[in-house]
Amino acid sequence: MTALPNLTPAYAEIFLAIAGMALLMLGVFRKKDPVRGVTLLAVVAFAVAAVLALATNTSADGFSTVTFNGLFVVNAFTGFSKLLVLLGAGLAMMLALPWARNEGIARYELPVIMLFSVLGMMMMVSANNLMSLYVGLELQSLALYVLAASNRGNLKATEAGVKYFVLGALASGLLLYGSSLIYGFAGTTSFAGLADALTGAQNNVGVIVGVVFVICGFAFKVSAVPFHMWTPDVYEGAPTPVTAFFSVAPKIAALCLFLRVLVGPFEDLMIQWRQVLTVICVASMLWGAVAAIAQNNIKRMMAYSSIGHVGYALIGLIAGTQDGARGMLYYMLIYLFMNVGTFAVILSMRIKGRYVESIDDLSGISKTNPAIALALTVLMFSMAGIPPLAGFFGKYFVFAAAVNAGLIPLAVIGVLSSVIGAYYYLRLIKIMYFDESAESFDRPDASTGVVMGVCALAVVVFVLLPEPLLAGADAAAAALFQG
Amino acid sequence: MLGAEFVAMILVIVYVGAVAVLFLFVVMMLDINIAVIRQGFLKYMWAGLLVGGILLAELITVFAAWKMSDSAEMLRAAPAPDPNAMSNTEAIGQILYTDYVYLFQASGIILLVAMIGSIVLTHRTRTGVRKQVISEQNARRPIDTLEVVKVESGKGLQ
Amino acid sequence: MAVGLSHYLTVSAILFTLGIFGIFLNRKNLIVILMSIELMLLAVNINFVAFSSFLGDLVGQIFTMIVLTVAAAEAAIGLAIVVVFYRARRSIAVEDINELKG
Amino acid sequence: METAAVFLPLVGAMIAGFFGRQIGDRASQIVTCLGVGSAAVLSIPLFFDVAVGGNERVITIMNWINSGTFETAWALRFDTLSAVMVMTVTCVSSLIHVYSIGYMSHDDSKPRFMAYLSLFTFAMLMLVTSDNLVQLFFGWEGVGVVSYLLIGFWFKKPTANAAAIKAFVVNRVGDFGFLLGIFGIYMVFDAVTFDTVFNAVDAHKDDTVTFFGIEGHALTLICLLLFVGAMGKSAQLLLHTWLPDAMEGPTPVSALIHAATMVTAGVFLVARMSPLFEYAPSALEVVTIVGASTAFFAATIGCVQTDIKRVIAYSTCSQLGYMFFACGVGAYPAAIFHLMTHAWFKALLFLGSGSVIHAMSDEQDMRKMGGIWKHIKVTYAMMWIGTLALVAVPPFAGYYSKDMILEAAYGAHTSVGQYAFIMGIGAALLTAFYSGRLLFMTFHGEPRADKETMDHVHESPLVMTLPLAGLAIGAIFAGMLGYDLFIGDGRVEFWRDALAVVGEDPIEAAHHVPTWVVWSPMVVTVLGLGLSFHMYMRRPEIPGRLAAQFPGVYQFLLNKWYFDELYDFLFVRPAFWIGNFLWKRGDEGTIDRFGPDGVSASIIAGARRLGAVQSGYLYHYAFAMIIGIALFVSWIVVGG
Repeated sequence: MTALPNLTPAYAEIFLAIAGMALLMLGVFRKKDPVRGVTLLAVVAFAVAAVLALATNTSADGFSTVTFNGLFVVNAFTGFSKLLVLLGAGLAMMLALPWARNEGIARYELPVIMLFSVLGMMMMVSANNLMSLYVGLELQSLALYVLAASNRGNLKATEAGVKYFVLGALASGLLLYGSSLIYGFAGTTSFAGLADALTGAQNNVGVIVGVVFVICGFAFKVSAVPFHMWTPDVYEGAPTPVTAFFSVAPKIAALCLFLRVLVGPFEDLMIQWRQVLTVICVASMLWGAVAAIAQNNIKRMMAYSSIGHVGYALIGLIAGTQDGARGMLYYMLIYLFMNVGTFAVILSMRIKGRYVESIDDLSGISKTNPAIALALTVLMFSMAGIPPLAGFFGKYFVFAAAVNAGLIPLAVIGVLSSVIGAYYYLRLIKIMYFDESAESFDRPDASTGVVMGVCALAVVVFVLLPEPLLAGADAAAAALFQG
Repeated sequence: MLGAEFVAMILVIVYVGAVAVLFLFVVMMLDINIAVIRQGFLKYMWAGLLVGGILLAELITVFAAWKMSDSAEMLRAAPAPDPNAMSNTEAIGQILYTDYVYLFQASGIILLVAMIGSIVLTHRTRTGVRKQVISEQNARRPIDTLEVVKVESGKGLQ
Repeated sequence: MAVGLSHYLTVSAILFTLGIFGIFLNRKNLIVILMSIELMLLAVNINFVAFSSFLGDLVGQIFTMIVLTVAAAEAAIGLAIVVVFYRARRSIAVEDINELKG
Repeated sequence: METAAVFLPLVGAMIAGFFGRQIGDRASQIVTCLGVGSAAVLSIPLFFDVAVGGNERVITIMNWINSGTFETAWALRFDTLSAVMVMTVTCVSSLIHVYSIGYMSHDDSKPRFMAYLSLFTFAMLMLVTSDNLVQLFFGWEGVGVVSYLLIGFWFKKPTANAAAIKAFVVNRVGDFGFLLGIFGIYMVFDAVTFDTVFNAVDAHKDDTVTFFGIEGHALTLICLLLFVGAMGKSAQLLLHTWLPDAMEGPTPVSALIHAATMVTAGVFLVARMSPLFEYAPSALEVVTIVGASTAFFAATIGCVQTDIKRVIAYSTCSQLGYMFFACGVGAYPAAIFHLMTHAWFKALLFLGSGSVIHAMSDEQDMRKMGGIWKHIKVTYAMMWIGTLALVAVPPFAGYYSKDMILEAAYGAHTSVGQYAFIMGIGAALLTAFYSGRLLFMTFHGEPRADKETMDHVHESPLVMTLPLAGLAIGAIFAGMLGYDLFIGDGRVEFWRDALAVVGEDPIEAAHHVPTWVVWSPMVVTVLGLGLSFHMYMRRPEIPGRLAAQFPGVYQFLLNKWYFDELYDFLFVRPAFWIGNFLWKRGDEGTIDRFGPDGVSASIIAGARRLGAVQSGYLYHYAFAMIIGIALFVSWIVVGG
């Protein structure tokens, strides 16, 4: 008779799983308009899970707690990552509240699926074994495929679903193949064991090929060049609240996991993965900056923008130092607010009840909707990395980490591409303020307005109190490097 | 040969029993004209074959001299027991529900999500379908549906 | 000739590459792509079982079963998405999936 | 008091910006003027206390980022350099605020304009008082953003739009260098606070860095990067194209941003970082060469412009060049002195030209002006004062500072110093020429405007002329009063540690140059003014009348004109030609094509091409992924 595993570290995940099933039941048995209620309760569930995740990560001593036969780990790093994921998911879910209006996607199952995908992300972040990593990744991916296609009557949405599914399956195939090679080399799938086995594996081409496959699988999940091709199409096709969700939660989770895997079990192969990642990172920054310029659909533009941002975040990862890890976490936190805020603006682009997505629709809204224009201005300036807004700090810390790690060319290319990138962010501002005003937008929903305001404000006031947030990221990075 | 009989059986059962049937179902439902499928296949094929071929060649080169880590032996998490003492199925059963219960449960959730997802995507509520609502049936009382009318002879109902 | 680890790995590599070919060389039918994905996962399973056997470790087989489960779930979701796409587009030719671009 | 001097403009900007609609136009104007005005009043005792009294201080407002080795605080640093800057900025800015009330009286969005102006002033103050590089970068970007908003203030004009974006993008190119420079400093010194960095300079003076495989001297690299930032903001050669275009903004904006304050930020940066630059002699040589070339180059272009504001804009470019080469030869005090005097007279010139434009019903083309001096005598007088200060006629402000710069360049006794001196003298000649041309074309001669416009020519209201008078006082006396403190005998006591000079003091050397060097700027100035007088006052009217009455004398005059023609051929034509060439070919043809505009155009083209890769076909996407992985695997297998 085996004793029950220690469940305490996994309380947040267990709670979320049970909450998901309970909400499903609630949706089934509640007759009148369950969508809004289920969505709101899902936000509450995220909040509770965040509290649980923070309470159970035993960050005080900085050591990790492992349970489920070594499959699952919590520490300050996983706690911080989960907080980011839950924050992003919660804000995106708030944006999804009014989606009942957009008929065709008003279904209570969708918040539940979103909730399960968040569960998958949390499992991913806490994975301590290639198997639990795979399981978490697949749970989140499968849920995301469904979400992408959730506006099922719409050709674009279903096409987005098909593309995301096929390419995602290909990517997880690559990842899995890589995992099998690594397992075949090391004889184990646990991260601790891998760290042991990979010491002195620099000359074994087989296992390095496996690692490259795994990296490519991850690069797909974070949508880095050249594994990014799905991103613009899926962002455009998927319903906007779902796109908002896509652009933050899965990306943050995948980046955090990426970081954990590379500086944890694969640390000894740093020379090898650095080469590969540098190419990916540079390509992402430049591609994201340049390709966004030609876009006219704002969701597509945001897709390229997010590709670029991933490139910047990867700089922190490539640095491979505690500074770099902190910079990356920090970048993700800021990116989260900027992105969700921008999507709140996109969701407010509604003319006579119809959602519009063209950048030209923003013409002259500084006259007709000054509040929205102001919020978007702040967000865009921040995305362009102009101080004193938050976006500047994100870039600053990753670039500084790169320079400190001796990766000066990377920082140079980063700054250069952020100069290019500034062009299209500013184009939006120019269109809003300097072009003739077109039709004005409808009044945004209360929840959308709140999210927009909170995010824009966060981006602005960030400059005043970076300390506590930085301390959190610092502790997380420290935990990561303590093992 | 590899001594993994349980996995072998499961693979056959799952692929024949579930996946193949699923595919058949969909192929039937979608009513696809197989004849046109083979057209226009050759465009870009050479470039594709070249890249794929290079990848394959590299993989095979790497595999030809596969070396395991020196510590692999020591790092095994669940060494396989002697086949004479315990069958493969039994050995897997012993660890799947204990050491790896987390993965087992997680797979359960994945299947749940897959189920909900498929239903959300493909289920259509049809209009005009009569459903049996038991609570409504139970709640029916004679007074709601029956009216006893005294019909005087020769007058008929109005 | 004794069947060694390399042989299993080669077979699996061939299957894996075939799966990849199926995804990007196929122009006509989405279902073929789904089957290719299954093929890739199958190749991975062969890898795992082979390694598991040669290492004398059961974890590989556990992994195989997890992959199997996930593959079934993935097939279900994939087919569901193909169905909704078919309903919207009235076609499942891969060449017809080009509404979103640029 | 120090905090108030910096933050009052912000308060004014916020009130006018957020509540402008509620409190109305008049109240917003009063609030912002009060905010900046009281800051100006506070800045004067502050200047005496800090600079003259020697009470340097750093006021920490709050701890800001404190993580790892990275420590910064929000702090205001008051030493002589920043005290000078604060005083100049707030005084000029407050006068411009008042002027704007009159100038913008016909505009619809006055609160917005006033709020921008005040916000800009705040950002500039933040820049000059910052205690560390990050905070400085904040102010730096802050002025960039506000200038973007202000240039595009009349957003209905497409040219204003284009100019705003051009200004911003070109500035971003400069910022790119600046940011890298900050990273470099952080890498070498592990700190971004000025004191820490400056104290550690000695220890790091021989550090090297490897950059793209080339090993170089760390401080030189850092200084060059910082200078790229300074070039962008101060519109130096190659990155200057935005400045003339920026004249699309309202005139007070041109005066405040593109003459008195923002564009001087680059000079300020070089002066502020002088302890670093002093250890990077080759970077200083670059600064000198770029500055001197810009001074001459912009002056030649100034000779052929017809838009009154563009003439002054190129003149600004040219004067900034002077400041830079002064820095380059180590004469930082002279550079800052010129910066200060220049702020007064250039703002005066801009506002004066604004008054002219106002009087001429928004006409900016000098060819359509002329003969209006009788109608707007006050403006005319003000323009004369500004011009005399600009062309360095004693005792006006420019004389003291510009001559010192030229002498310092000569006194440096280096080949780049000689180059700078020659360029500077040439530029002084041209400056006198185009300044005279501007005055004569605008105010004298036959009226070339249509009758309706001429009938409307009127002197500006008091609210506009009073600030002009204020600036004129500065333009007359700033040089005289400041001479001793800034570059005279009191300079060591005055600057103390704010500016660093290693080795021989170039100012000292400048005091001992030969007499002909001292006199040569004076000579070329008179020459230039005389030439312009001859060409624009005498030539247009005299020939026609005399030719009709006395045909014999006509020949004689014609002969005299031979002389003129020779002049024309020797000086004016080449100058025109060079000017035209540089303007048309150099400026628009080459720099715009291969510089910022060309880059942005090719990036847009590239963006389209990348869009084509995104074909929409699933198999292309999958293929891209496979190519990616095949590439990486090949790299590992073959290379590893």
